[in-house]
Amino acid sequence: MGLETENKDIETNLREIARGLLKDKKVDVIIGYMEGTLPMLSQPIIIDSEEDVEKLIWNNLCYVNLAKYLVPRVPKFVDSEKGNLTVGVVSKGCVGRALIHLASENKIKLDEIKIIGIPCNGVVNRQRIEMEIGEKEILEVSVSGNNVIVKGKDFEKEFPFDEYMNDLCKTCKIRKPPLVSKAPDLCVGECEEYSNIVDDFSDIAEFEALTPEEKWNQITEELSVCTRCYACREACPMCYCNLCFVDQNKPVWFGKTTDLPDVFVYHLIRAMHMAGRCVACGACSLVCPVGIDLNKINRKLEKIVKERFNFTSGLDPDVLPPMVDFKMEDAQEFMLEED
Amino acid sequence: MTEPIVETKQTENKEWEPKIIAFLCNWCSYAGADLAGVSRIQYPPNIRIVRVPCSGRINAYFIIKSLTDGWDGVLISGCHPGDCHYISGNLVARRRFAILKELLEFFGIEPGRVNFMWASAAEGERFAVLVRKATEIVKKLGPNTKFEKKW
Amino acid sequence: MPNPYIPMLTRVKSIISENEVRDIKTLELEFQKKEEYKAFDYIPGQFAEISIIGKGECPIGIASSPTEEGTIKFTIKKMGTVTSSFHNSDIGDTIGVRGPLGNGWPMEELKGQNIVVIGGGFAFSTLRSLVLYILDDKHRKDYGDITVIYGNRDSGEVLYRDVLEEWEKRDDINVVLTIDREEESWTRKVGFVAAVVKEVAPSPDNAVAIICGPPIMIRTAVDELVKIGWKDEKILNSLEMRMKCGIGKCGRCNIGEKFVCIDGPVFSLAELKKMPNEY
Amino acid sequence: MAEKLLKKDDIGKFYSELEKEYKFYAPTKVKGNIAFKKISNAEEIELDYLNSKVPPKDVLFPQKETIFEYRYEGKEVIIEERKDLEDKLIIFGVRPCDAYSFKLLEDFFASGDFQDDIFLKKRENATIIGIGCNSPRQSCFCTSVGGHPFQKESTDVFLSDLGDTYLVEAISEKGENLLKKLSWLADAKKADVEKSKELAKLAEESFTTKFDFDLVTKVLDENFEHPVWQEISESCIGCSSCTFLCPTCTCFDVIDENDEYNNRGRRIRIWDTCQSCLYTLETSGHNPRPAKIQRCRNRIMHKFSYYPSNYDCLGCVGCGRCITACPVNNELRLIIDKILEIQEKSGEKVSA
Repeated sequence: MGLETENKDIETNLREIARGLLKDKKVDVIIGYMEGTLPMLSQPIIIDSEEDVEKLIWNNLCYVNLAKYLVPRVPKFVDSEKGNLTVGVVSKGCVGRALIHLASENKIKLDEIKIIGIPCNGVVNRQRIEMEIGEKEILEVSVSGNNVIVKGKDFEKEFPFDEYMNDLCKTCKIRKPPLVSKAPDLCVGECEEYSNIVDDFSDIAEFEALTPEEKWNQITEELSVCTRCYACREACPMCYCNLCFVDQNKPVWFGKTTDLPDVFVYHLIRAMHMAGRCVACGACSLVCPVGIDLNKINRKLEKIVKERFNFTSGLDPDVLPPMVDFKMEDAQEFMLEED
Repeated sequence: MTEPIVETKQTENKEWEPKIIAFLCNWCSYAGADLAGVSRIQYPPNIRIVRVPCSGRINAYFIIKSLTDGWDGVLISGCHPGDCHYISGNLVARRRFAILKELLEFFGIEPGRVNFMWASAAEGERFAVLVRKATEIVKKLGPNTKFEKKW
Repeated sequence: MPNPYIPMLTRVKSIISENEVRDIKTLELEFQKKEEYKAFDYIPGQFAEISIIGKGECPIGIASSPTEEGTIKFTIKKMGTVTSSFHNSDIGDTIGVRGPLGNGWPMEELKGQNIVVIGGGFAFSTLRSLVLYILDDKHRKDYGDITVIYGNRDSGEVLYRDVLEEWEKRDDINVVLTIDREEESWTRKVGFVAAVVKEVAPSPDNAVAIICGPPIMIRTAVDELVKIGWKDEKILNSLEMRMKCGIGKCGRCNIGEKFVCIDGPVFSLAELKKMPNEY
Repeated sequence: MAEKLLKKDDIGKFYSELEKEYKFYAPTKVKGNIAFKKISNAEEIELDYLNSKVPPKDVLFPQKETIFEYRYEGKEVIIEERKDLEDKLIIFGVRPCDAYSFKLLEDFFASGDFQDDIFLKKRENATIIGIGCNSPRQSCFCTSVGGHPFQKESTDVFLSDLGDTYLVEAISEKGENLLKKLSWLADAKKADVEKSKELAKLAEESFTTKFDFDLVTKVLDENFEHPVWQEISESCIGCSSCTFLCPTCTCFDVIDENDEYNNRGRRIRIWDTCQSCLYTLETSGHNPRPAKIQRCRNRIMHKFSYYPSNYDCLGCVGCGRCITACPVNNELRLIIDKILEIQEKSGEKVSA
C-alpha cells in the first residue's frame, strides 16, 4: 500500500472523528491542518462547525506542531463567557507528546483538550528537497507509493520518501500519540501505549566520534547563516516563556547580533532548555527560513536524557520532567575526582 | 565601561597561564577554599572565585557567559551529594551540569574547559588538589579563543 | 550635514537628587565643544537621545529651558539599564547627547493665550522647561495668565522644589500644588489632580491646557476639562514611546502613520483621537 | 549609449576587470541558498537563480552594522566615525524587484529632517547591475506594485539573459561610466534587443498573482479596527521570517557592544522586527502592541497604508519572499484576500 492511500484513509477517518466530536459537542473547536497555498506547505486551521470538517487534511507536509497554539491559547480557544473551550487537536505522535509534556509542566489541562490521534508516517524534509532542486520553482508536490514527486515547469523528480523524510522522523518510535492510562477519555482515534522505547542513537554516532575541532567547525558552519529571526523558537511548542533569555535586557546576557559567538550561544542555551522537553517534532528545523538543521542537536538531547535519566518526554503527564527532578544515585562520572 | 576591567591579556613571551573563573557554593566549597588558605595549602593562583549561595544557583548562562567573556576555563564546586545546605540544590544542579557538559562537548567546545567538583568545608586539601588538576586540564587546552569577536 | 547618529559629547556638571527615595536625579550637562552648544537650539517640550557611551542610549525630555544658558538639564528616573547607569555617573563623566529632537510645545501658537499647565509625578520635566521659558523676562509679555497645577503622591515626590517655591512667590503665575493624602507639614492642597482641576476650574476662553502625567491622571483631568467646556484642539499632550534612533528611521515609535519621534511627542487631544489606540 | 553584449563565458573577465576598483557583491550559493556576498572568484557567481533568500538590501543595510566606534581614555571618550563608507561597490545580478527596493530604501532614509548618512553614502557609492527575470515565480507580484520583471529604472546597468549572452544596457550615468571601462564588450544587434523585449513580454504574461493595491490601501485605511485582523493573526506564530527576509523592512535596534579588555567598543545597529514583542515594550512594562493581532496588523498597515500616506508609494516591491518564507503558510495573498473580502461584504450590504 502506498503512502497516498494510507494518508487518504487517515484523512477520511480523521474527518469522521472530527465530525462526530463536533456533533456530540465533545469539543468546541478543532485545530488541524488544511491544504497550503504553496506546494511544500500546509496550513493550520481552526474549525468549529461540521461543514468545515472537509477542510481538514492529512499528508506528509503537515509539519507544524499544533500544540504551539495551546500555550498560550490563541484567542479562538477562549470564549468570553465560557472561558477555556475544549479543543480537539489533530495529533500525530509528536503533537500528542507535546500536549502531554506541557501538561506535566502544568501549562495545559488535559481535561480541556482531546487528542485526535492519527498515525504519522513522518513528514517530508522540505528544505532538503528545495535545496536539491536548487534554483527552480517547485509547482507541485505529491506523495505516491514511497516517493515524493516534485514537479516544476520543465522538470519532474522523484525522491525516495524514506530518505527525504525529516531526520527526526526517520528515528521516530512514537508515531501515534501516547495513550495515557490515567486519562482514558483524553484520546480518540489511533493512540498507542508505549513502554520501553529502545533506541540506539546510531544516527548521531558518526558525529559524536569527531574531534572537538571538527564538531565545532561543522556546527558553526551550520549556524553561520542564522538570521536570528527566532522562527525555531516561535514554532517550538516548548518555547512558551514570556521573556526568552536572549530577550532579557536587565541585564543583557547575550549579544543580539548575528556574529558567530552570539548565534552559537543562542542555539547552545536553547538546546540546554530543551533537554528532557524536546518531543522530536522537528518543527524548529522545518520552519527555518534559511534551512538550518537542528535535528542533530535534538537527537543528542534525547540521547543524554534517555541514557542518563531513562526518560522519554511526553509519555506520562504525571512524571516529573527530568530537569526538575533528581535521584541520589544519578551518574556523576564527569565530576573531577582526586586520582 | 566607566569601570573597565583592568586585567589585560598576558603577553606572549611569558609562559601562558590560564584564567579560570570558579563558582563556589557558600556553605561547603567556599569554606573549603578558605580552609585551604588558612591551612597554608598551596593551590594555583589561576582561579578567581565567585561565591554563590548554592551550586543549584548556577545557571548554564553563568558558565557560557564566562566562556564568551573570554575566561579560559570555568570551575564549579558545590557540597557533596547529600550535604547540600538546601537539601537538594546540588542534586538538581548535577543533572544540569551533566547535560551541559555533554552538550558543550557535542557543540565542539573542549570538554575540559568546564569542570565540576564537590568539596566540603573540611576538605581544604581536596579543594587544592582538584583546583590544581582543573588548572592543568585547562592549561593543556590553551587559550579560549573560540568566542572572540572580530574588531 | 553631520551624521545624525553621532552624539555630541558633554560632561556632567552637577547632579541633583530630586526626591526622597532618590530614584529621580537631574543631571546638568555642559557641552565639551562650545559651538555644539550654540547649535543645540531647542524649545521646551523637545527631547534628546542621551547616552552613556558603552551602556546605551535613551530618549529623555529636556528639563532645562533655553533661557537657562550654558548647560542643559535632564531629569531621569531610574528604570532600566541605561537610566541606572545615568544614576551611577559622577561629576565629570562623559555623556553623549543627540538632539534636540521632536516638535516640542508649540511656543509660537501659544502666544497671546492663557496657559494651564497640569502635571503629575515625575512627568514634570518638560513642563518645568515650558514655564521657565514663559516666565523669562524676554517672553513673559507674549503670553497670558499661567496656571500650574502639579500633583504628587506625597510631599517627598515633589520635583524642582526650589523653582516651585520661587514661582509661588511671583504674582504673575498661579501655582497650585497638591498631594494625594494629607500630611502634617503640608499646607497646600490635598486631593487628586482631577479634583483640583475641578476646583480651580480654569476657563477655556483663549486658553490652552498642557497635560503631562500618568495615563490615569491624564484621563481624569481631561474629563474634568471637557466638562467645563474645553475643546480637544486646546488640550496638548506629550507622548512617550520606545525609541532607538529618535529621527524617524528605526521604526518602532509609530502610532498609525505618525512617528512619535518626529511628528510628536506633542499631540493635541484632537490629533490623538484620530490616531489608532496603539500608545 | 548603445546596447552591448556580454558572453556568459566572459563573466570572469567582467569580474576581474571590475574587482580591483570595486567591492564586488554577487549572488552566490551559501549553504544551499542564494545570498549576496562579496565574492573573491568569478566562479562563485550564480546568475541563473530565482531569487536570493536574504534580499540584497543586506549589502547596503547589513543585519549588523557599526554606527561608530569609541574608545575610553579615563573619563574621556573618543568617537571614531566610520571610514569605509567611501568604498565603491558593485551589486551584481540584482532582480528588478530588489533593485526597486534600493530606491525605496534610499527615499526612506533620505526623507524628513534627518538623513541616514550611513546608508545614503553607501548607496551613492554603489553601482547596481540588475538582471531581468525570465521566469518569475508564482508567488511574485511585482507587476501589481508598479514593477515589472524587466524594470530597469532603479538599476545602473541592466542585463537580460538571452541564452548564451547577456544584453547589457547602461541605464544611468553611473552605468554608462562603468561600461566605458569595458570597451571590449561587443555591440548588440537589433535582434538581440528585440529578443530581450520579447522575453520581457513573456515574463509579464506569466504572472498569476495580481492585486489591486489602490483598493487594498483604501480598505485598510478604513478598517484599522476590524475582526478580520483576529482572523489574520490567528495562525501566525510570531516568528520574524517575513520581516527579516523583506527587502523593504528597515527597522533596527541600536546596541552598544563593548570590548572591555581594551576599553573600547562600538555602537551598532541590528535588524529589528515589528513581529517581536520586545520591539515596542517600554521599560515601565507598558507595551503599545502587546499581542500578535496588533503586530500582524502593523506589518500590513505599514506596507500598504502608512507607506502610501507618508511617502506616496507602496512599501512593497512584490518579491514574494514573505509568501514563500512563512512557515505556517499565513501568506500575503491570503491576507490580502481576507482584507478585500471586507470590501465585498460591505458592498453587498450597500446594494442590499
